[in-house]
Amino acid sequence: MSKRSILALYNNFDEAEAVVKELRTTTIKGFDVNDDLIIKSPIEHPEVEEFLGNKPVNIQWFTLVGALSGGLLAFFLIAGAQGNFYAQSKGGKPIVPFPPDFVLTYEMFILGGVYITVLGFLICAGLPAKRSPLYSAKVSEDQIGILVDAEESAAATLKGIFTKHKALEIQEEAGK
Amino acid sequence: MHRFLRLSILLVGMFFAVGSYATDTAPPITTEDDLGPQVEQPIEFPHNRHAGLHDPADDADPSKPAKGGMEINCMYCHTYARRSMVAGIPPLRKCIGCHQSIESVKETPRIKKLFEYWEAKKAIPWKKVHDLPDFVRFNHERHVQRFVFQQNRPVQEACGYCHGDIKTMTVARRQKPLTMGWCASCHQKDHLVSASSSETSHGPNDCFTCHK
Amino acid sequence: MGKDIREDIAWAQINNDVLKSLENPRKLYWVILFAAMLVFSVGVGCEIYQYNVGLGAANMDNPHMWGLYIATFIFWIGMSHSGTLLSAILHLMHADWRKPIYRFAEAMTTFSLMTAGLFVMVHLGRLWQFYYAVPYPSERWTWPNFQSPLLWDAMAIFTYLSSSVIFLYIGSIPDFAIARDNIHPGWRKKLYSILALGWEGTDRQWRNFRVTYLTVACFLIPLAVSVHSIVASDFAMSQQPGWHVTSFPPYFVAGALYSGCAAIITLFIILRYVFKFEEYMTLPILKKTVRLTFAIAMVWTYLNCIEFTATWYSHDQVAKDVLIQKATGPYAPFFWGMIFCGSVVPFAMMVKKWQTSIPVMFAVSLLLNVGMWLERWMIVAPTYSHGYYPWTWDHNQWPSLIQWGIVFGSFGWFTLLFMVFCKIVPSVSMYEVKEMVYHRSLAKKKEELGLEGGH
Amino acid sequence: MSVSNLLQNWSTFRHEHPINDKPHAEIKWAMTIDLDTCIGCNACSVACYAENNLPVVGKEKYAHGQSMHWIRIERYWGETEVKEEYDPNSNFDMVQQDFQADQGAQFLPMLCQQCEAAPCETVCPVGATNHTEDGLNSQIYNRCIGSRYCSANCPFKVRYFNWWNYPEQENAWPEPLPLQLNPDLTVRTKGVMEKCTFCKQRTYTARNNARSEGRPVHDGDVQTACQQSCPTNAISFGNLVDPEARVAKQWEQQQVDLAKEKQEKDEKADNKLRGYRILEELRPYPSIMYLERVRESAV
Amino acid sequence: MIENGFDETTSHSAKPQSEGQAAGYNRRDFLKTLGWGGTAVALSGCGNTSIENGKETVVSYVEPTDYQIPSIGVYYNSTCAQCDAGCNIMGRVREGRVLKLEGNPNSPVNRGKLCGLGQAGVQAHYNPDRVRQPLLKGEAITWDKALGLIAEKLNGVKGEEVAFLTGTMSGHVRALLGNYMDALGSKNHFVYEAVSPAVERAANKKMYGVSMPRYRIDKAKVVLSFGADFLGAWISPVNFSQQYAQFRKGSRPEGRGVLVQIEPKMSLTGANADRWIAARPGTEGMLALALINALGTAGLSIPTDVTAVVKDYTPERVSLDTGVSFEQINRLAKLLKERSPSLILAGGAAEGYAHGTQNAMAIALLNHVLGNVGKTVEAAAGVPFPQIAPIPGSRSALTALGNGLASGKYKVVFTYGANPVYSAPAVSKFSENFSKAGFKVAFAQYLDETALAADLVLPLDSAMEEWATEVPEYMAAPEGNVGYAQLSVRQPLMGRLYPDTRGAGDILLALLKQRKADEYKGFEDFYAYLQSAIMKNKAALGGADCADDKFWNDTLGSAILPLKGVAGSISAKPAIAGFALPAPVTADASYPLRLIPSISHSMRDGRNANEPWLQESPDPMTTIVWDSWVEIHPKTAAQLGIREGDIVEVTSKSGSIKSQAYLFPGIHPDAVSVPMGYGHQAMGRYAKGVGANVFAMLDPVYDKETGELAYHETSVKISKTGERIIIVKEEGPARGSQVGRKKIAVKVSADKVDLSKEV
Repeated sequence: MSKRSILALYNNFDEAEAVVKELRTTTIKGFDVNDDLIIKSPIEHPEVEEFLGNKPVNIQWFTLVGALSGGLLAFFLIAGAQGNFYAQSKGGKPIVPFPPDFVLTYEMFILGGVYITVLGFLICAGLPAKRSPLYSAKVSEDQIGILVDAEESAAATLKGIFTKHKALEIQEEAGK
Repeated sequence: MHRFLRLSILLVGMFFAVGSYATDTAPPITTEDDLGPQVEQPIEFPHNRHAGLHDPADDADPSKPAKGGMEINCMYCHTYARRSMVAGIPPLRKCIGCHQSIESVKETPRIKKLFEYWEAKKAIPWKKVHDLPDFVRFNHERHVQRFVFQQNRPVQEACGYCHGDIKTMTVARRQKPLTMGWCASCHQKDHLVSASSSETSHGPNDCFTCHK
Repeated sequence: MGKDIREDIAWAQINNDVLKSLENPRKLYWVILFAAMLVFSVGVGCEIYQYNVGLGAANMDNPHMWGLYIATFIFWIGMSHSGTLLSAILHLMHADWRKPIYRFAEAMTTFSLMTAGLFVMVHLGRLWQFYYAVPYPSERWTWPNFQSPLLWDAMAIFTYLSSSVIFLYIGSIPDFAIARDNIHPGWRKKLYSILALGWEGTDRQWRNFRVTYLTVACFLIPLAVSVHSIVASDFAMSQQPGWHVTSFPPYFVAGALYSGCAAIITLFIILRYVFKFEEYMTLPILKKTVRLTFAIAMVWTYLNCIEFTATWYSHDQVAKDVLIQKATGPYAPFFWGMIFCGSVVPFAMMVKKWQTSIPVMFAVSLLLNVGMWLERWMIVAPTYSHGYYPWTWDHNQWPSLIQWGIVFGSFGWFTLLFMVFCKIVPSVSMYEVKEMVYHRSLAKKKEELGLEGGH
Repeated sequence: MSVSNLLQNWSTFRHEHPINDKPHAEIKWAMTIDLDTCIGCNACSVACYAENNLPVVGKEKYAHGQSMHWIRIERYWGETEVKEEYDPNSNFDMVQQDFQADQGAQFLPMLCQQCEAAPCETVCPVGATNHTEDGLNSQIYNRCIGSRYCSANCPFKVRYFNWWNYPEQENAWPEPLPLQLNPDLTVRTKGVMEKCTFCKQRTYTARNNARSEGRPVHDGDVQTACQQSCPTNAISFGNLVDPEARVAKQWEQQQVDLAKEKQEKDEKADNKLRGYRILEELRPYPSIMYLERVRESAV
Repeated sequence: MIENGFDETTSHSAKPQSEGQAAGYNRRDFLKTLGWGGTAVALSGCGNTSIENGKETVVSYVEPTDYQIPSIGVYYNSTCAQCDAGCNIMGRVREGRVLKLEGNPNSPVNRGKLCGLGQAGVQAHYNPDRVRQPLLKGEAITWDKALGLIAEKLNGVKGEEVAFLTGTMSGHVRALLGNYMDALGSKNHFVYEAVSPAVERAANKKMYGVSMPRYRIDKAKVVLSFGADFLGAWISPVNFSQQYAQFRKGSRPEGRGVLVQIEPKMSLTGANADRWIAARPGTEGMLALALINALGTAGLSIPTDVTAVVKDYTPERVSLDTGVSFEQINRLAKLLKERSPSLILAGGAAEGYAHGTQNAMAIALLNHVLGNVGKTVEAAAGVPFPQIAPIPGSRSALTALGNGLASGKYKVVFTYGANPVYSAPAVSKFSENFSKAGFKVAFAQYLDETALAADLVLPLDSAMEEWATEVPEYMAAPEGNVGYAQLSVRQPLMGRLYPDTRGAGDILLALLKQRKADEYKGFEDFYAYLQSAIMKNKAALGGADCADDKFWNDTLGSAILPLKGVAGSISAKPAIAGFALPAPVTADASYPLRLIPSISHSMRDGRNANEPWLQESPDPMTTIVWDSWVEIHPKTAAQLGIREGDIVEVTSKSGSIKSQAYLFPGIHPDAVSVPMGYGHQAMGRYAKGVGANVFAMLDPVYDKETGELAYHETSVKISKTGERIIIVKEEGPARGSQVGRKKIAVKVSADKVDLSKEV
């Protein structure tokens, strides 16, 4: 059973929204709106999420883990280093003094947070990745792309829907 | 979701790995004997022959060249070690003192060379084997006093701590890392104050001790 | 007041205009680039000399242990704060007029931090041993001294620099994708392909992108505040009269935002001309920036007064002496220069006509920066020449040409990096300008609809 | 050592060594300088040059404030009452006219005060300056990267920076002068901070010898170079912990407490003691006590 | 440096140097091994921290020596040669090189202490500008040739045509020189010191019967010093400083002593005085006599003959002449009367006048009146061997030599330890006269001005290399041993740095061998001569029951030979003639100021100017380094419109110098002061061209009784040149003002502290 990917380009969000609505209501074999539909747009567009339905974003968990482990790592690393630094006796100050360690912990808290958040972003957004073959430079300019994966047999139906909504261009390619 | 769980485990693991590595960087006190580079010396002095352990097999036939050593105390030749910062290379006179009456080896190339230096009254240009950077001042006297005289450790063990198993070498080679961390690891350990008491103390740990 | 941006710019036009800046800027670009290179190479020459003969070449002495290097270091650290202000703070506040100008402000952050980092190095007596200050497990079994504010500095700057680079990069990914798609094949296309990380603008990417960008922005704000207050603690944590002041951290932060904003105005004007960004870097945006700068200038002036009055009314006679010495001694011209440039010149920004006058604002922003540089020098130097111990006073110290050379070289280095950056990375955020245009046009449409509906 | 060590010894690491809760156990080197017998002859300073391999920097560098004397002799004049209130607006050329010479001048040898809570120690980014077991403020040349923060934070300005490469490029010791250099301590090169060490090469030798002989360090076992040369014995140096040491007796007699920033005797109206420490109120807890200069009022 | 430098060389006090060389001394190795012991610049280059194997060589001894352990410093005793005080020193020697000089604790002279000048002796030894070979008109020649040349030049020259100019001499080198002069048949040994207490000797001789009594500052309750800078540069400063330390002790039975200094320019001693009084220059003697008057008024019984002499000098009159207030004179008299014993000293600042001897005698009279003679002024013992007793130098010797040279009397002139070409006043035209001598030989360690003017320069050993003995002129004694005298031994502390230098004794011996080969052929070198000379008198030197070897080793071990001194006797009754103290001169309108050439405590007469430590050691009073200066009172300066750092020209009738002005409150408003010892034209890299030479501009006025140059009799005028510089000095712009910081240098009145219980 072979699969087929189809990309359709639209002029604006309203048209794209209409397409998605139609796809949602139509039953097509081997095509699920939630899994097989990808919208490509040149700008970030909160409305896209609305008509696509809520999809979870998990980056905040990375942030939490990163910031906490960054902070903890910093404190233990620094306190440990101070404890193990061969004879680091500073006049009138304890060997493990809190105020400077807190400053550094604070910095590492942020550093850990930022690094791991970005790591999370790459993982969650699936980057870096190879560009899918069905990509149009128009998307980075001003057009909205709708990419669907469906079974070979459903291709025609999908194309029909796309053309119906005045797709500017339709590309297709056989999947694996 | 599994992906995120895996990631958390990975991150926590990373944290502990880095943390415990970083806070636990003490190099092990006893290192693998990592033989330092072979240093070309003007005379290939056989430490094993002089300081090495006696081989009972040698007693059987004195005419054959001996295989074992003579168990000479390190400080017999390196005489300054117990009273000065530096151990000192023995003066030429010391070598001659014994060798002029040891007829059996007098014609060997090494001893011939030794006598050449002696006759020219020229010091032998030995190469440094345990050469610390110039700003490090290791005090032989303190260590010998502490470990040999106060703690009654065998000389070869005390010296071998830093100089390695010299008695098995011909020309000495550096076996120990001699890095600061390596020195420090020993200084942080508690050592018996003397052979008779169970009191312990660790080495001095201020920088001035070695850096002057 | 005009519009921040025209609503009817075609999106393709935006791509076109911005990408053109990567290809053919005005001739002035090359002039600036080569001038910067020249100045930078003078600085490099001076540094090589100083490295070889020792820091005596800078003509510092006992007690003038720190010279222009530290002053300029603070200056550059300060300058970095504006990028964060524009991109992070205003982002959180949904001030969309920031969109055309935040990219270069962020680049400024990155490069001024890199310049500041250079000064840490230049300042060191034994540059070749700088790695002793890096905390890593070594065979020496030693660590840096975590109690030293300098180390906090290093840590904060490292965090800030790496976070800023990440922030800048993350924010540019969609633009790299645009550049990748539109630039003709060659090494640049390959570069953009790599930098774009395969960005396609899918809904998943955008979704995660938004959260990440917001999160990092949230981190950056406290970070920026901490960085400059830590730099302030280099002084405030010490015991010297004139430095041991509790108001230093907020004072430094305000000063940082101030000099950063002034620098943004300068670069705004330069970029607008050099890259023909008149459509995007519009005068209304300039006006907003100018007003923001004026507000910060007043905060800074206020904090300045706080510092002086606090010293004046305290019982610390020595600190008072230092202050008086600053205002009346050999440093008086510089001190009053700082007051003039920092507190008087900004009033020019109150004049409505001048707020959008390019030449006036260019001059004013340069003067502000001179004032802020003088401020840093006036923090560092006078305390040395008039410390606790009268025997060691020294009023004859003057930086050598080598020292000046390196300081000027740093301006070349910064400009060089910045100009090269602008030639490689789109210095106006295309996707965000599109968003801005989109939202404005929606709003306009709504307005029109509303108006129609009203009829 | 490891994290477990950190947790085990947590309370130790929180000790505020050496001030307050953990005084020096065996040795605390300290000094007393009697300003009444100090005649300002500079013998101590020359002795320091000889002992500690200090470079002679020459006129030009001296003019730039780059001299390297670890101990400097400061000369003060009596000032008239009118001028006690410092007027920063006055021209310094004029200040001198109010100097009084009829009771002679005052000399004050200024060297590193080996502070117990040294402002320099906490700020060094690489930990090149620390407190030693013997209460010295150590400066480790080979660790120093030359950030000069220590000197910036020193209220006495007694730290000296190697602005130039004196041994090599500046040729501070043309042949055969290098033969005079003391091999017991390193010759510093450019980019390194240095300062008085209370002749560490001597104190450590004395300490080592005493340990080898299994005895404590006695008073008189070690003299600093400046103390040794001082023609009027104005400098005494020794172990403050040893009650038999002259220094300890002097501190005791003068009622100067190392760990206090304000001495009780100074509060008393009938204080007849002349021991004091310079800039004590900044709380560095200096290890050098000065004895006030005395002048006979009958003449 | 871990395996530290050790080499096979030894410099070994108990053996002659030649033996040391025989024992495998190899100069090349010596330098090589020492090189990395000393110059190892540990932080060089990139601060390499890695461990290197086999990159460096360690050189061991060929033969071990039981007295020298590598890395451990050994102290050898010797005698300082930096000034004439004759301090006993010990040198720290490690791996065959001397590192540092310290005082010998067993010495009664300096009691283990050493001044900065003395410590700089190692820099004289390791000085990069030393003469390394015999030089004939600048060309290096061999010793054989040099000695041959001297023999040739002396050939046919009559004894009286040879002159030998030296500095102060004593000990066996002096004896040998005496023998040489005898062998030449010459009596022309001139002993010259540019700065010497010659006037004082003459006055002392008259007033006490001895020329150099022993002063007991430590016993006195009050010291009243008329310009004697005994803490700085006067006679035996380290000894006096030690006494001063005792004198200032509150816990002493006598209580803390009071020091009053009377001098026109504040010296180091003046800076330490409880009261510093600037009397008008030249009126010191008058002031002393007025004090006697005032003491009489205060109730002290004054012998009638004294009263007769001093009656004209009433405090009222003298107060006008000296500018010291009447009250001040009475206060001083009261103090002197109440606190006895006191000690009155007269030094250079009171003696440098045409009536200098008179001044000094008047001051000494005060000691008699106060009954100090015998209490704080003791007779010192003399050495029992007159041929090694010190011949004190004087300035008049140079005048005599100069006159002889001018008349062309001297064909061959030797100089040793003196630099007259530098330190003679320009008007005496010494260098011109010097060039008239046919053949001039300079024994020299540096190519100084005199050596450059000489035909033949013989390179001398440094004081760390040579053998010599010395008898200090001022004989300090251990407590309670009045009849003590000593012979100090100077011995090599290390091997010669340069093979071609010789000790003065060796050269003289070689010269003597040219004349009396038979008598001296038994002595291989000066060491042999010295040893035999001392061993011959072993019994007299207190070694009667000591084995020869032990005695010799002990002598070298301590480097001090205590002698049974010839007791001197001090006369309780001075010969009082009438004093003719001139009224203070009214200033010449064209030269209104008095020039006071001051003796800087480290530069002295300039012979040590090439030692960089001394150049960089700030002058204690002005804190100026590396230059000379003109001290002007701020009031005078204000009148002349001079500010600090102005380059001023100081002009006398005999010459002028230019130097930087320094406003100095410790100087009489009618005087300006310039330090001596600067302004060398030659000598070496550290001395040449530094500052201005004040000797050159002195007026030729002489003390009427001794013929000494009257140093303080030069009148000058001062003018601005228009140039201004920033003075290179240690003090900052606050100039020793503490500006409100009360706890830096604190001064307290004696009645406000309790000194009696101090530790």
